[in-house]
Amino acid sequence: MQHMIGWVWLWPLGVAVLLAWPLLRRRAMPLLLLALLPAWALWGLAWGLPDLAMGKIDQAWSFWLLGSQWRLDALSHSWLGLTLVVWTLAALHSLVMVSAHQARYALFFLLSLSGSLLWVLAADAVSFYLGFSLMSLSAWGLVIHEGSRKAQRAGRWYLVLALIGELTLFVGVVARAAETGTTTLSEWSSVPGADWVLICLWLGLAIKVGVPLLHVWLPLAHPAAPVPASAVLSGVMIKAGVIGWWLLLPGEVMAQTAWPEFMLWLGVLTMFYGAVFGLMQSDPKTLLAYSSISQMGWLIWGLGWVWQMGTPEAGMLWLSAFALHHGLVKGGLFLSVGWVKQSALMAQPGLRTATWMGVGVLALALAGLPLTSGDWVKTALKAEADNAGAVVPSTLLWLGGLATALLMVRFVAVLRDLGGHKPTAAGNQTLTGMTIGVWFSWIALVGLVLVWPWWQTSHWGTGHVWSGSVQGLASVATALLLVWLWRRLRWPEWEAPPGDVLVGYQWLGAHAHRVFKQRHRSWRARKRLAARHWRHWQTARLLKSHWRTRWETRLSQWSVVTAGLMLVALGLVASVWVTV
Amino acid sequence: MLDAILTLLILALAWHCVRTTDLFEAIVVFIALGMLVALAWTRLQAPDAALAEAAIGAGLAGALLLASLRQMPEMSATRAPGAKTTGLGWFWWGLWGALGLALVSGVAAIQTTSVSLMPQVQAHLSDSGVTHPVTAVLLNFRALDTALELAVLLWAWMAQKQLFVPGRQTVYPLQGQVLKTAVKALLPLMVLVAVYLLWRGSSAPGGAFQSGAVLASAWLMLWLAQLPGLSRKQGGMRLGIQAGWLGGVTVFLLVGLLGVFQGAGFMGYPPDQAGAWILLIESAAALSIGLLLASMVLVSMPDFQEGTL
Amino acid sequence: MSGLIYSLCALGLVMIGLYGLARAHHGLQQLLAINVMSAGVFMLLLTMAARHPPADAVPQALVLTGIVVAISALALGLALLRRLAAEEAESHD
Amino acid sequence: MTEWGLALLVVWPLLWGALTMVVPARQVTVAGGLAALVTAGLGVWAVTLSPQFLVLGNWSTPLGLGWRLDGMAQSLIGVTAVVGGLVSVYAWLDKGLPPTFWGLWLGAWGAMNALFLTADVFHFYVTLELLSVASVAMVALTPGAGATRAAFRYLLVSLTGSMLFLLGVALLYGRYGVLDMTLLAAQMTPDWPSMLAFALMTVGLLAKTAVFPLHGWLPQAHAKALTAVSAILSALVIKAAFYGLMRLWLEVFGPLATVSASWVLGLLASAAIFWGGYQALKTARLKRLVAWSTVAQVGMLVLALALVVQAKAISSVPSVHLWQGLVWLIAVHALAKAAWFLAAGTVQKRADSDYLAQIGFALHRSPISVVAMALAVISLAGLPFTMGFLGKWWLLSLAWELQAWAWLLVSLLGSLLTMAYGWRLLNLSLVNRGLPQALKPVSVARDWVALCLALLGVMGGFGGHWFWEGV
Repeated sequence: MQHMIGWVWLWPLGVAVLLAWPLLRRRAMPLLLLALLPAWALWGLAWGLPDLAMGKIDQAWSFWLLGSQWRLDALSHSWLGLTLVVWTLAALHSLVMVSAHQARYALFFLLSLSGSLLWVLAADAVSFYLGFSLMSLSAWGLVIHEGSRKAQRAGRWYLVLALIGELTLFVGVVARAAETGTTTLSEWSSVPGADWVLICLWLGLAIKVGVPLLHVWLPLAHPAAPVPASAVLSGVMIKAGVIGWWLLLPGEVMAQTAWPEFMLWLGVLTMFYGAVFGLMQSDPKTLLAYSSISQMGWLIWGLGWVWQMGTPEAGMLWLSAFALHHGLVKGGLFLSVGWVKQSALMAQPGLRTATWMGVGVLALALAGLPLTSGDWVKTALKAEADNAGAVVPSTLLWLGGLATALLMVRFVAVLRDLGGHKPTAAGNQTLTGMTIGVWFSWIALVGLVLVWPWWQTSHWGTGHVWSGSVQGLASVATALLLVWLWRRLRWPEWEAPPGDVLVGYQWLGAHAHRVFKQRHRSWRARKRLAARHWRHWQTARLLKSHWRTRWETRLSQWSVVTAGLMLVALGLVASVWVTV
Repeated sequence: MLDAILTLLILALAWHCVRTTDLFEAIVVFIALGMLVALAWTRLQAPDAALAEAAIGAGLAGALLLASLRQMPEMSATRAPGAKTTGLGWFWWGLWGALGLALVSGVAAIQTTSVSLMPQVQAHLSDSGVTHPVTAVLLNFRALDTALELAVLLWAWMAQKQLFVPGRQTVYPLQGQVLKTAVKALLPLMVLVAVYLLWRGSSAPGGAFQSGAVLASAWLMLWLAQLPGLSRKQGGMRLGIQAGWLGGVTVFLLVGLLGVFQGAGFMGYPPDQAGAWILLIESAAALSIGLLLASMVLVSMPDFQEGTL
Repeated sequence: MSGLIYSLCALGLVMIGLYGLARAHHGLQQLLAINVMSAGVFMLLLTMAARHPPADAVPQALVLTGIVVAISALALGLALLRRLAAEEAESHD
Repeated sequence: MTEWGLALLVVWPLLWGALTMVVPARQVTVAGGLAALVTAGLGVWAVTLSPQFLVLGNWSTPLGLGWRLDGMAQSLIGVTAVVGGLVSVYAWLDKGLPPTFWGLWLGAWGAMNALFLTADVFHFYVTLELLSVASVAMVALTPGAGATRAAFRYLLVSLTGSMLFLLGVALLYGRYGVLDMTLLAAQMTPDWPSMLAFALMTVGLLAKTAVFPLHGWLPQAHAKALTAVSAILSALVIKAAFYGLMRLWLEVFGPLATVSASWVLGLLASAAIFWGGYQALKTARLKRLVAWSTVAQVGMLVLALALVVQAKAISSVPSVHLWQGLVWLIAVHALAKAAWFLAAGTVQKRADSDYLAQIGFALHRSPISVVAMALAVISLAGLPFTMGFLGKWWLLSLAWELQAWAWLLVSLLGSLLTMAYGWRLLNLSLVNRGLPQALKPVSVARDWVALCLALLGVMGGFGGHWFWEGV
């Protein structure tokens, strides 16, 4: 039975191979749903018959790489659920929202899905790294899918940062494996590590999480991708960083270090950073991306106190509840942008109203309105954190919640400006049955967002969950009040470019380039002068070409080649002679 | 004293050969250098190597060089377009001097060492099928070296055939009645010399290489004398030539495989049959070397036309 | 003594060959330089053989092999040069 | 039986290669192709044998030529068989290849097999020469003065390298009186003549491996050659010289290969990685890009060798998996580079242009080749799912154990550069594909061969335990 775990992520790869068949390449989108079947089967099995599937480790592929193993336990089951819901919705929405280059989209989608399922189930570091990088790098194909200039720029920044993260993470993983002598993750959690190893691991994952200053790819990539892909990027992928921190860093011995405190403050900072710059955006998807950064702040903060606790596993379940909440809501919100843009849908009064109601529910849930999942998880997290003796004042957390609420108000406003509020000329086109069906799946997600905390609380039997409702209500109310004041006072709107500090980076880069070019120019001028005055300057002729070619030409000259031969030979003799 | 003078002469010629700006002069000096080097090698008790160097390293190489030079008239000027006199800086000369000094001290250090494989060679000479140690090493103890060296020759020829450029000039007045007669008279004599060298190789300096070099000059003379006559119509001749090219390597390697069959190991012979097999291989090798070297020189002739070989 | 003289001569040839390779004006001369170098290497092998009588047959056999390899390479190099000359002449026409 | 097989491993390709000279031009492809496939089969078979030492002609070692089939030789023979076999299939499909190719290629293959087997330094020289002659001639198969000039330069460098190598052999013989590698290794003492021999032979092989600053011939020769030839040269021929370096540094000159000597290698390797990577990043032409990438990847191999030498010299580091790791990297590069060159050649043929600015549309229309290139790039960069990943893992953990931070950083930056120049091609195929243009018809089967090679490089991940038992 446990060998099924491996097939969950291998199956999408097999489906991707089917794309080699031209017939399937033309009808690629249904394959995306096909790819999810084994994963659903495993999830359902583990839900229905926990004894059969839970807590099992699949080592059928131990011959592969450095000995792969995958496991299913309470934590990975919960993450698997989130992953499945968001990816399935994305697959469904791809049916109606992605029409160009379907085969290519499907390929990257499947690869990325496979990676996403792999890191969820990974029980060894190499599998986690594999899944993580497969997901990240394949998602590049989703980011650039639209092919616009904007998408290309986003893709470039995405790839640059993803690769840097990848390599840093790789170094960290190799070093940690050498440190602990194993790649089995369960053994990593209790072994303290050298600081720089932990920093490498942390940094590699921090890029994915979108920690301020490393987040610049995020507000570019999430809006640039097609709507279903943005839902996945924001709903699932960025959380890989958090679970990576949990799995790869030694959580059980963190309490003695400064890491938890650092994470607590970083979390709060991230909450505000995301919210402040999010408020200065005018594109709904960019705004949602900033909101994701802000929400990641909660997870960072949460991980901080989880590390502080004596029994981190219990806290981790609360964190995954928060991740589930955010993943579902944010996925739904990104998809809602797509539906609001569907002018045909918006032409049908009933559907239009329902869509806006859905948007409202999702936005309020994220803002933490009482009786929604947002309120439940935030209150519970705060309560747990107080129990554990977290250092961050709860006022700050309340302000963080307020910022989210403000962001959501702004989101709805921006979304309304998008043109969805009134039917356009194109609105006469008829809706296909498929579109309606997919729309219903989105409505179902909204329903799920409303329902799951109730089910979860009854399941967990927690008593104090709704006690913070007043706080949630207060934050939403304050937000509305602030917005109303803002409007009354008619202050001009501020805008920040997507990626905020990215502008700074680019300026620095351009400046450095300019400085370099100036120096380069003066160097060339001097050489030219030298060439004029020195008869034997051999390569004056070559100065016209680029220095790259020039140096290669020089290196290829026989005098240089023979000099190289002799120099290396003498260098070797000398180096041996010195030691022997 | 003679050695010192010879050495100085060799070094002076070598220096001139790489210094001169006239390619023709460089080649002539190079041929003379080859001859002097061969002379020096006889002083080092290496008559086999000296013979081979004189015949192949100086003679045939010289013919090849001179023939090729004629095909690059526009490049034979003192300076090829694009190339320039590279001034080698003090850094280069420093490296050169240091490496030279290092080498001299290294070689001086082993001048008196007395390690050698000769006792081993002599101990096994009676099992090798020949009595001349050099031939024993070449054809028996290190037979695969020699087989692959024939392969190098064959593959170099294969490459040349593919690089072949049809001659542009047709002024090479070698054909003539006098020449033909002379060749006819000389040819049997040269073949005789070649056979003698081959035969002698089993017991004294000589063997496939030297014999092959003589055969090469014989072939060359024959072909040069009747170049126009030697064309496609002589199908049997062509087949023979082709078989001759391949013969050396194929016979050698097949006999080598036969060794496995006979229990003497790959590239080995049963001691009692070794002499006969070696003679067979040497004959095929001499024929091959002769034909290949002659062909190489022939295609480099300016008036060589495709289809003759 | 004569052994030392000839080994110095051999090294001299090698170094002159290296110099020629660096300085040559023309591919043909570079080929010559390499052949000068190889003559030097062969001569060194022969001086190794002649250190003690009787002369060692193994290095002598190696030199014979080397000579054939060297002329093969020379022939290939010349063929390349001829082809180069022909192709350049064609492009000039 | 074993001796037959090993003898045939060398004799079979050489005999068939020679025979292609007399086979009529129309049948050469069939004869040569079949002979190549049999050679590949023999090579794969040789991997399954047990390690052994064989002296040709039943003589004993100092006198006779030793052949040694050990793990290192077997792996290289196997890699050559697999890559060579698939490239032969590609060559079979390539109708534009002159028939002479087959004779030259079989000769090169036989030479490589002999080179991997031999345990004799002089015989190593002879096989190296045979290989060089065949390789140079293969470069010159391309019509045009550019290729001829590249081939001539390749020949000169190759000959110079051989001569320096032979000079070292002469010194070794003068010092020890033997030519057999195992006997030399047993007697090796770090004295002056041995040091010189070590330096000269190393430099000779470095020139043939195209390690910076002796790399100048490679981008020309590999970029100008016909596609199948480029793949053979880049994937296999370079490795033969590198194999020599491995034998010298890890075996023959054991006591001389000190940590400080490995720094010299490491410095050269770093320069190669950065210079090659930078050139690949900037060049405007497709095959030039792949060829420059070879310069960089060769640097990576040499860096790995330097690390292994350090690990051997510092006895506190467990010396397991050392040569296995190197061989693994060789296999990674051979598979990936062959796949990349074949895919690039197909695309180049389709677009009828080598300029990156003009091949976007052809790339777009060759999805299989693009996938092959992508897989090759991620394998070379050491990203997951590939053999390259395990190789990089091994390299980094070795560097970590040795605390060689500088080399660790260099290899990481090398990976980053690899991704960067590989990404140029992917970017072209997905984003900047340019205007539609008429494409030349090229058989899709050729794309598939490249993909097969790339996929093998991915599947290699399954063999991880072969050298990874201890970690």
